[in-house]
Amino acid sequence: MQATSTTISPEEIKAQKPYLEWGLSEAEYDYICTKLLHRLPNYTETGLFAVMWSEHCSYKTSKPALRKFWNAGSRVIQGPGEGAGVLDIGDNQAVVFKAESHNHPSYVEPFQGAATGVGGIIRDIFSMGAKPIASLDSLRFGELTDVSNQRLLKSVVEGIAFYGNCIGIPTVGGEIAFDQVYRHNPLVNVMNVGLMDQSDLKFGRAVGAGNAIIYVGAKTGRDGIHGATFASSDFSTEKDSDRSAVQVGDPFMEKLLTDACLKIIHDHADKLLGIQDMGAAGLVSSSAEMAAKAGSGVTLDLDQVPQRETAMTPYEIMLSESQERMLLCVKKGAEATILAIFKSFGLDAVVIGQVTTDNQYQLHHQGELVCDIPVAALVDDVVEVHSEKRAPFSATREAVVPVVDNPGTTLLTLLQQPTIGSKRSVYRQYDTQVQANTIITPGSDAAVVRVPHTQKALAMTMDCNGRYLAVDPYKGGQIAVSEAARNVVASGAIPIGVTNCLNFGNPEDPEVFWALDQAVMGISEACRRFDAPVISGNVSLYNETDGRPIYPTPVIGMVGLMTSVDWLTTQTAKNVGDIVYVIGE
Amino acid sequence: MKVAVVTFPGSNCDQDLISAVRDGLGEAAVLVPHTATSLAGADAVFLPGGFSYGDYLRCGAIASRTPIMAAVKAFAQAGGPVLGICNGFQILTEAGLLPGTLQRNAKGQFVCDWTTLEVLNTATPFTNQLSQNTTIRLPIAHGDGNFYCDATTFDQLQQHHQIVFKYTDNPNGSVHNIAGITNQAGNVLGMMPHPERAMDELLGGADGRLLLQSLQTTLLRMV
Amino acid sequence: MITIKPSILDPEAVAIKKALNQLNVATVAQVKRGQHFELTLAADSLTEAETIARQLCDQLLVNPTMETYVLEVKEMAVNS
Amino acid sequence: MITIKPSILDPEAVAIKKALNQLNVATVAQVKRGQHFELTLAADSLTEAETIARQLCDQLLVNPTMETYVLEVKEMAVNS
Ligand SMILES: Nc1ncnc2c1ncn2[C@@H]1O[C@H](COP(=O)(O)OP(=O)(O)O)[C@@H](O)[C@H]1O
Repeated sequence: MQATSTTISPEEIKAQKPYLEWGLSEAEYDYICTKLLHRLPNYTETGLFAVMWSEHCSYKTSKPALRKFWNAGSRVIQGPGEGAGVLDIGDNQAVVFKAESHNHPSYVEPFQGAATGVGGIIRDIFSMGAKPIASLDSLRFGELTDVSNQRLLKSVVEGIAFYGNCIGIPTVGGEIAFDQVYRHNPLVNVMNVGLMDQSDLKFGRAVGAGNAIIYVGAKTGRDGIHGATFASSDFSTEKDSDRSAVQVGDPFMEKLLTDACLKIIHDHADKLLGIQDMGAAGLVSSSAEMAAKAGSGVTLDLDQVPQRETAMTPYEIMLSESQERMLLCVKKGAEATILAIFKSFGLDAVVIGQVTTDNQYQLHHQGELVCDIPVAALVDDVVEVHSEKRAPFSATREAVVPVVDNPGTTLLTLLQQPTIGSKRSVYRQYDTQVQANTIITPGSDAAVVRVPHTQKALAMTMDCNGRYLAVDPYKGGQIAVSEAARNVVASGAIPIGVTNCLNFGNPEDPEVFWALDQAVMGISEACRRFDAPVISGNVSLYNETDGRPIYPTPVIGMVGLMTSVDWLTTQTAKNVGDIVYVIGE
Repeated sequence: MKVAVVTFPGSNCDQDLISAVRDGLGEAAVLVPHTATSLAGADAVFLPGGFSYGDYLRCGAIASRTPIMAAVKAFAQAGGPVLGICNGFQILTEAGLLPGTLQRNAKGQFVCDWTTLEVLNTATPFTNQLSQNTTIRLPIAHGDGNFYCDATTFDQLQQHHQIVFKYTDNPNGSVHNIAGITNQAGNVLGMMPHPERAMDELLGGADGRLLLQSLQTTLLRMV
Repeated sequence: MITIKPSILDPEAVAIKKALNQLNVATVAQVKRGQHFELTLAADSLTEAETIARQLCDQLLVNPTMETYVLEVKEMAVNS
Repeated sequence: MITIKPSILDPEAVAIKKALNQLNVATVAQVKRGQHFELTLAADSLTEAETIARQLCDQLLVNPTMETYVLEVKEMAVNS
């Protein structure tokens, strides 16, 4: 048998409670034993529960708030719940987009953290069947007067540039703001937009007993084990020794993966039944979710999983967050065809299991059954947390009226603020034009990417001003959506949909949870007014250090549709003598 | 005319080049993989930009040792027009088809921008529709575009009119502002800027068309 | 001499190994990469030089979350 | 161990030197960089191993127009 830690018996787990350290509460553990399994889970099973029931995977705390998002609308083909949301843009085409946060990894290792954030969101987009056509990044750091913040900015931007440039997806827009509240909790949110024919749409589902589960991409190492649970706890409680190996991004591998998966989706749609990326909580979350969504069971042989390191335990194999890996459900009998295509791209793919009918999640390792639990227990039976909400006193502060004696000096001081100043030094490092469709590059309002062989174009932007939310999260949420909509409209497009990254502090703090709930309602209300449904998003909680949370920062990513490129408008002044109008109040 | 666009694992401007030739010029373009050993009867060969093999080891190094490169060398030796753009330029220097090398940008950062180029040689298959000593505007996007060669090589380049494009604003530290060079025979051109991204005013400029139209003219003359 | 920690993936080494094996010269079982820096600087003693070099490594040259390093200090002839 | 020929300016080394000097720890007069590769492969003798390694360097690892290299061959314990 393996290392002593895995031989710890179910009874010892019950007595020693190692699950507390993994983020599973005593109440949750008891519920799993008595209500779900009717027995004590073994070491591997307990580990899987801990990660699948973490906030990052289960949204157990934020779900009650997230349900308030408006996601109807006539264009919606797929709302929240899949890899990314999908909207109809006419001509049987669809736009697919989602934003994702990589805050914590980018603080620990800024270059690789930011790079792997870009990699992860790209996999979400092509797993739906879409070709990724553009990325955006929304960044928050402490003030640039601190050398440490300068270094963070430099490395994060280099990481985003490294990954996006290499893989050949233009980084066309984004935003950056600086404020000391983000000093120990920088925000690195990235968004990706994809374009597809509606007939190529794919879902993350493991359907049909006997069909094969195929693993493709990088080998599994001990990288980022418990990344998902870290993302669900605040920074100060983390010990250095808790850190597992840093995840390293390989955009070269991901380019091959993207091309190979899209080829299979186009040419062998009938053989590919489901596809999903291995993101947070790696193999366990992708396989369990694929089975849960299809109402199936799944059985995996962990000895078949390609491993980079020796003597990995089932627990480590399942929780590894090694990058550039995908999980596919392939029709029985078609395995050889699919494996051969991956091979022609120089990728290693293997059959690691099958879909079953009994709704059980079964893992085999070195001849032993190391996990046998209902799929639903891992994915659907998570106990929701109903946090308390309380409006803070500070929400009713009096307005500050600035006194300006010398408007000229004040203007210059304002323009010197890094938050307001030009971001050219950042976006000059991003390849903004690869794919040769970017018709508005960074430096204007929203970026615009044309849809090849049509008159259409897509406008895209990311916006949020956390300071407004700190004062009033409901109105601040509305303002974030409105700012995004103004950017889209000013480029000549009509808003059609929204994604978001909800960056907040610890939701167990009633004031934080109140702000989250208010922000969601404000965003939702604004989205309804603009007829721009929320079709995807991501939550990043516990962004606080020593009890001090960041501003509520729900970053909005918005996409707009331009039915003809003739509508295109840019921000620059055009001709001498043109008249300037001010519209609005 | 039929253009072969060679694609290596990690190339990412191959499709852009195909579109430029097909949609921009109305000519035929085929994608030839790095594993092929023949260029399928092409009239011209393009090596695209991107990050072949992730730019691992040295930019263009691994790609320059793939099977298709033997065919590209034979094609070049027979006088066929070969154009390497960005990573394609790096592959041509690694393959020994062009002198010099492309090092890390002097400032150490990737640069993506528009740049203005001085045209020094209009006698190549790719520049005959340009006028001598005029300027054109093309986009650049690279981290390793800093052209380097020793003084002897530079003298030779000058002597044989091999310097085709110079930057007016040197964005990467290249020696003598060099942005694009040919081999001695003049049929192999390597350049860092991307003509395929400048095929349409909607993309910010259309000077890239002039290079492809030059090739069209060259090939018409050859038949 | 700076090397990547053994537990951390080095995608470049993986790609180079594959490329070497495609040359058909021989089968390379493993490729490890390292970076080597040679710094020339003035110091009063070898010990001081080492302290300085260690500071430079820790502050800039080496990324402690992913890399480890070994240091070697040598005296050079001085022509003043 | 692969190094850039002394006659060739290495822009990365220049940039690193600048950054090191900005740390204000000490003045670094010169920075040289090198890449180190460690290849594991099977061969019948040390001489054969060296021949193979030299071929791999010449065919791929080293760019002879700008780089030079030194090779060191060692025998490893074999468990067969
Ligand atoms: N991190 C970034 N990545 C890419 N582009 C950026 C980034 N930050 C800002 N930009 C670009 O700079 C321009 C100005 O951005 P911003 O200062 O946020 O303007 P505004 O407030 O008018 O939206 C926009 O085109 C934006 O896309």
